[in-house]
Amino acid sequence: QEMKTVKVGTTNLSSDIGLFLAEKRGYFKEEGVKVELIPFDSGAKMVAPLGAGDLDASAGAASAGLYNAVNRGLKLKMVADKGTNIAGYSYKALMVRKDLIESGAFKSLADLKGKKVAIIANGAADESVINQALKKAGLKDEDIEKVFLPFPQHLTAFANKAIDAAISAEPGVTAMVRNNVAVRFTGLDDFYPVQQTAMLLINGKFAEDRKTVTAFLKAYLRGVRAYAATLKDGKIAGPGAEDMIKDIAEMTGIKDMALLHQIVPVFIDPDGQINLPSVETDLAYFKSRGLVTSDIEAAKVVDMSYVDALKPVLGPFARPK
Amino acid sequence: MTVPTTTAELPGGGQASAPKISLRDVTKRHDTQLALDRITLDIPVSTFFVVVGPSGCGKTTLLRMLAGLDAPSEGRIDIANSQPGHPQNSMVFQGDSLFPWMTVWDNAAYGLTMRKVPKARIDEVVGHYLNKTGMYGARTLYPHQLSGGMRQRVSIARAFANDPDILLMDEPFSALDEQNKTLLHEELLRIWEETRKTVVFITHSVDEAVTLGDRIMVMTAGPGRIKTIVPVNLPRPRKVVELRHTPAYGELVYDIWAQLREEVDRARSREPGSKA
Amino acid sequence: MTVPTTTAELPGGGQASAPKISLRDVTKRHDTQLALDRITLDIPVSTFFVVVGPSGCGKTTLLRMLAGLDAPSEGRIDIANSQPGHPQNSMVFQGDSLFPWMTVWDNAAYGLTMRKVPKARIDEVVGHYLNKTGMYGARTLYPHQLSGGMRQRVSIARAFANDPDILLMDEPFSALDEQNKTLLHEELLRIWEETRKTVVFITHSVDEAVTLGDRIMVMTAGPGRIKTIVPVNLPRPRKVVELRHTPAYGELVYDIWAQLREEVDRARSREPGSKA
Amino acid sequence: MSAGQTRSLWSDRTISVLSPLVLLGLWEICARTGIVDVRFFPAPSNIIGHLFELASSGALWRHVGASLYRLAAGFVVGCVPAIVIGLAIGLYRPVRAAFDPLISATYPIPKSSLLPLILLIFGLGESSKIAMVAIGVFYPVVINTAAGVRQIAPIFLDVGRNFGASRFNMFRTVALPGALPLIMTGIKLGAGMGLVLIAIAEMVGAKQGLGYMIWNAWELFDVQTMYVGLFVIAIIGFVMNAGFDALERAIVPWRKG
Amino acid sequence: MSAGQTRSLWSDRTISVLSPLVLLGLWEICARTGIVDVRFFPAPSNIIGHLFELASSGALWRHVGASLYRLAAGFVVGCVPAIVIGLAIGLYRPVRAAFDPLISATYPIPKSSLLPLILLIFGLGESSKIAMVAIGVFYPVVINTAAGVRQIAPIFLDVGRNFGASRFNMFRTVALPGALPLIMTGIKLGAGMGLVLIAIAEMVGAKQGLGYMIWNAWELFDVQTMYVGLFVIAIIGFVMNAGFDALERAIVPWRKG
Ligand SMILES: Nc1ncnc2c1ncn2[C@@H]1O[C@H](COP(=O)(O)OP(=O)(O)OP(=O)(O)O)[C@@H](O)[C@H]1O
Ligand SMILES: Nc1ncnc2c1ncn2[C@@H]1O[C@H](COP(=O)(O)OP(=O)(O)OP(=O)(O)O)[C@@H](O)[C@H]1O
Ligand SMILES: [Mg+2]
Ligand SMILES: [Mg+2]
Repeated sequence: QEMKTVKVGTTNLSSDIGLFLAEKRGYFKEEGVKVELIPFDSGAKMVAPLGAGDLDASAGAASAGLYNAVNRGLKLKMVADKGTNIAGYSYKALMVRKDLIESGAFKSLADLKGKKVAIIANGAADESVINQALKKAGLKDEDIEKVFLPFPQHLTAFANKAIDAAISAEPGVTAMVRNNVAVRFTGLDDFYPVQQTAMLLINGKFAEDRKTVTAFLKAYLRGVRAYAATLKDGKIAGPGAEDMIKDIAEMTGIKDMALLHQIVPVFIDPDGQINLPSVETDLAYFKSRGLVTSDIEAAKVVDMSYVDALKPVLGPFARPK
Repeated sequence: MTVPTTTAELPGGGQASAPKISLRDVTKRHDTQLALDRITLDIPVSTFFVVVGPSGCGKTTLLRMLAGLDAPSEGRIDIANSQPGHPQNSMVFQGDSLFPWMTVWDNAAYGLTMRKVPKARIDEVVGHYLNKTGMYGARTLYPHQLSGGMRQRVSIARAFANDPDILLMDEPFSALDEQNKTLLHEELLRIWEETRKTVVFITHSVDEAVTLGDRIMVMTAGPGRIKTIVPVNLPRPRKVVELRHTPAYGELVYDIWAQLREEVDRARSREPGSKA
Repeated sequence: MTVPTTTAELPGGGQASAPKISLRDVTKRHDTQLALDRITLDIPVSTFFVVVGPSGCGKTTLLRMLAGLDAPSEGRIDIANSQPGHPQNSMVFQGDSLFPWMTVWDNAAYGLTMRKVPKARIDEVVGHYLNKTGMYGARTLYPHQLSGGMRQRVSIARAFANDPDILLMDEPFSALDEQNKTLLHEELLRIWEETRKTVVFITHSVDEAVTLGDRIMVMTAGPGRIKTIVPVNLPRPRKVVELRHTPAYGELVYDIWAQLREEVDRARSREPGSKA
Repeated sequence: MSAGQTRSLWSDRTISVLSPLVLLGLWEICARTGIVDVRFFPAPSNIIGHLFELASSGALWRHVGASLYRLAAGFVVGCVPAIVIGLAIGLYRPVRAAFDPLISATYPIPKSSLLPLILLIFGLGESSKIAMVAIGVFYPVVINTAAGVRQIAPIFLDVGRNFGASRFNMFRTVALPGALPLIMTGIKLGAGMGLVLIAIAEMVGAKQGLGYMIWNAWELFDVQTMYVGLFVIAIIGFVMNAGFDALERAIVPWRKG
Repeated sequence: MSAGQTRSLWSDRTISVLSPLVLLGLWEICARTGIVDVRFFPAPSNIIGHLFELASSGALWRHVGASLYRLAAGFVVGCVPAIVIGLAIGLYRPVRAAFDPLISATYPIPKSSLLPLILLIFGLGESSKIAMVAIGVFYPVVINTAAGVRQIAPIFLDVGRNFGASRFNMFRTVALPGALPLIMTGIKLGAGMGLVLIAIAEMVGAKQGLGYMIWNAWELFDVQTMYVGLFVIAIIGFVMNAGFDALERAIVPWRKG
């Protein structure tokens, strides 16, 4: 049987570990698919090549742009989890500038009022995230000043006192703490219990090739499970942790092993299940802001039939003792 | 004699054959300023035609139109077809016109190279003229390494080497010492007598005009018009040095000199805002 | 007379006063090529010093060193301090040297403007010399709108207007018609006689040299050396036109002409690779 | 030739207007016939329609205004030292020796990578954006100015020296006007570069400006708005260029043609 | 002056080497004394140490090799048409009228925003990166070439015409050599621009290259590695410039000085 080449866009962030392991440990090969991982610097740049079919699949996020792309006729589907913030595994966090904490000026979420808060981009899911935080504190979007900044810029912006708070992600969170510019105030779970951050997307044409997609996802989930097995107590500390950390180091290019031991790892569902309520919460928020103007439904974009079909094949995830 | 003159009226002209160059009411304006005013003129084939006139009267303007580099604002210029194998015209430009990026040799060979003349032939012809102009020894130098007079000589060699049907020369010897000038006068006369090219030659030297020319056109100042065309009936072949001692020569020089003087004086007194 | 000559040996020279310009064993090489070979020379103050020599013999090279634009490769040049209020020297360059980005007026006023002369004075002086050169009417034009001779006249006006201690003129009248040339000869002589500037004047015209000069230096071809320095003992003030009819004038012209001829012939025969 | 020149000027204008129109027309045809994918390359008519919408809502003008202000400020900040340094490099060999290596080494450093450092130095506000534009304008202007001075015929420097031009007058009356046509070319290159960099700078910490608009449109996959942004930048570039051409004709009256 | 010139050339070299060293020395002092924040601006000695580490591990060479290959390919693809079109624009008014508006409108379009579209057209592989470099090289070269032709004294065009130069020879013997000094300036500008854009292009679909290295280092806040990348780009820019200068001296022997 001829091996099909599946082109997958990745950002080489830690949530891409499932793809990386499936490739490195030969799961793709075993499932009969040939995969080419193509790195990108941002999810937004992947949407067009994915929609045009230059990419078959990609790591992505449920941003307003994604819904708009679907709305413009790009046939895209979210087919598997690729990163969720849950209690203990919130690799994204609300960061607050260190001097604000030390001076006592920032004690609770309510102190967000009037602050400059960095968000990765307009229409990103993190907008909905900060909205949840504000809601919890009884505040509104208008009560803060949003500053749209890519993650790598958060550290410099804190150092520069250009921002007061930020929704940031690992490994930046740990880097900021180490550089004494900001404090990890809370994980997202504090105000947004389960937040679906990243998922695996596939192109509509590729989706029709159910056989290959299934094989691809099977290998992917095997990779995810290998990763999930090493998670323990909010750290990569389970069995095989040291090998896993080496793999993550290789994938991300982070050479600082101590940093990798410190960071809060991302959680990825071993069954690839996408948290639909979170996706719907975010979409509703985008619609309320007018960032998504069509009446598109989350269910139209999320397609879990592939991972569902794999459940019996893979069996229940058994966390190793 | 300030009326424009055509060939038919000229003594000693070649009325029988069709003119090589014919101008009819040629007028040239630069922007709005009139440089040449209704020039009507026939130059018969194989004529050594000299143009003199006060500085700024439009001589260069006229020559550029004959070369086809500028178009007249009004009127028409007809030039008879050239002999096969010869370019229609080559010009010795007033002032610096050597390509700074070519050596003396390449500059002198330019026209022949453009016409894809075989290399052996180019070597022969260019060698000959660089020799004649005394520039053979400097053939590998670039123009910025030459003196003003040396540059002018290369420019002359370039035009001679190109062997055109019509030679257009704009003050070609102005930067040369008298001796180099005399040598080149002789060479020019030799070429002319051998090949009977049509030559249009601009000069400020009345001596030069009379020594070389068949006809001398004196132009008026201001907007250039034809003041007069003087035929030179000195015998040929001419020996440049001996010629100067004949009385006919002296008379001609004086005549033209006087005509020119009149023009310059007129131009100076007409000068707008003159304080003189 | 091929031995370099110093002031002391010169008849009619100003041995008493210190020389205005003094050269001692001045040698100039361009790259490796020798252009001037051990020139030793004194030019007394208020001398009208003319330099003639075959094309490429190093006249311009010499003048540029006097102007301080190039340094000698060997030897030394001393120039006496200038009178207060006057620039040391101004040069009429060979070839185009007008700033294309300035009008005729601004070009002519350049030296005075640089010296921050009051505007009223500039207007007066520049107006005067543009008038004298016949360029007043064209004062608002840019150089590209001028003919070759017109550009040369502006360049002359620029140097005259600057009223320098030493006037350095490199073939200043080469592109002018005889009449304009005569007018400017007269103006130059008038300036010189009024102000007794030191003038160093390069020309190819032996007539011009004898008409204007106190002393005429004839240079050798090849690496330039002093061939001879001929004193011109014609009475002053000179009337340009009348002068030419005196027998002393004719003799001088013939003498210098012969010296030059010798040099050119020597240069031509020495030409490397000459095919002549 | 006056009549002829007018005619040829007129026909030049026609060509200048036609050539972009022809290209847009081709694109329109390709889009309508489905040769290009309108999801990614919408038809120009479509883009222009959207442009009018955005313009009438006023949103576009805010973005344009913000970008133009930054562009103008950065242009001045970058251009003036570039001309002064460029003239000095062209005139004086030691200056050239000192600055040439610095310029050739810092010029190719990717400005996008420098953005974080610029943010660190200049903060998130206007000054970082103005600094980015200034950097973009600086290099082409300084390099072209120096090249412009070096191609001035040496005789003009000789004339300046001979007629006693002071150092300052050497700059003002010789180097500057002699290099002016090339300085103008450098300025055109620099202004275009400034537009490119403003778009990068406005991707970070800005809420208005064309760069923000384009980047935001990409994030939201609002392809039409993105094209409107690109289109408006193209128009600004075109108008700027025409403006500089007109300026050049005005301040370089000595140039032929 | 031969001896004098050698001496002044020699002292020029000294200045050229000293000026960047002085700057680096100042930076070093600032870093050591804590005037600048070493978290963001590590001392040069530190960066160079890290450079040697990366170089000896071989990782650096891979990145440099990948970038240089793309740079070279893009340079050729962008430069050759730029020179041809630039010469035509400079020589022929209708060509100028047709191309000028297109160039002035497309030049300022931010290349970073175009990247997604370039990916659609050229795919995700090497060709999209080469295309980005080519675009970067194209504009400065075409604009400077056209300006270079237009500053050729009209008399040389007259000579070409008068001596029967064909259209092709007009390009080859007049426009090209006459504009060469400015074409070289355009090439230097273009090569630098190519380096800037390769860094942007390598952020997508690349696993190696200096752009990838720098961007990746920022993502991870690996400041030292980022500076090594910037430093290496600066060195490449410097060496390229010196190479072009040497080339220029070789192919422009008629130039004074
Ligand atoms: N490009 C131009 N634009 C405007 N006026 C010009 C231009 N070229 C020449 N002229 C004017 O045309 C007139 C004639 O110029 P032309 O060069 O033909 O004179 P000329 O007879 O050759 O003079 P010369 O003996 O000094 O070379 C002059 O008055 C000059 O000012
Ligand atoms: N920059 C240079 N590089 C090399 N050689 C040069 C340079 N300038 C002049 N020369 C050479 O020096 C010699 C003298 O040149 P110069 O210009 O002084 O001659 P000239 O006497 O003024 O001649 P002309 O009467 O033709 O103007 C010439 O042989 C010339 O080739
Ligand atoms: Mg003329
Ligand atoms: Mg000379």
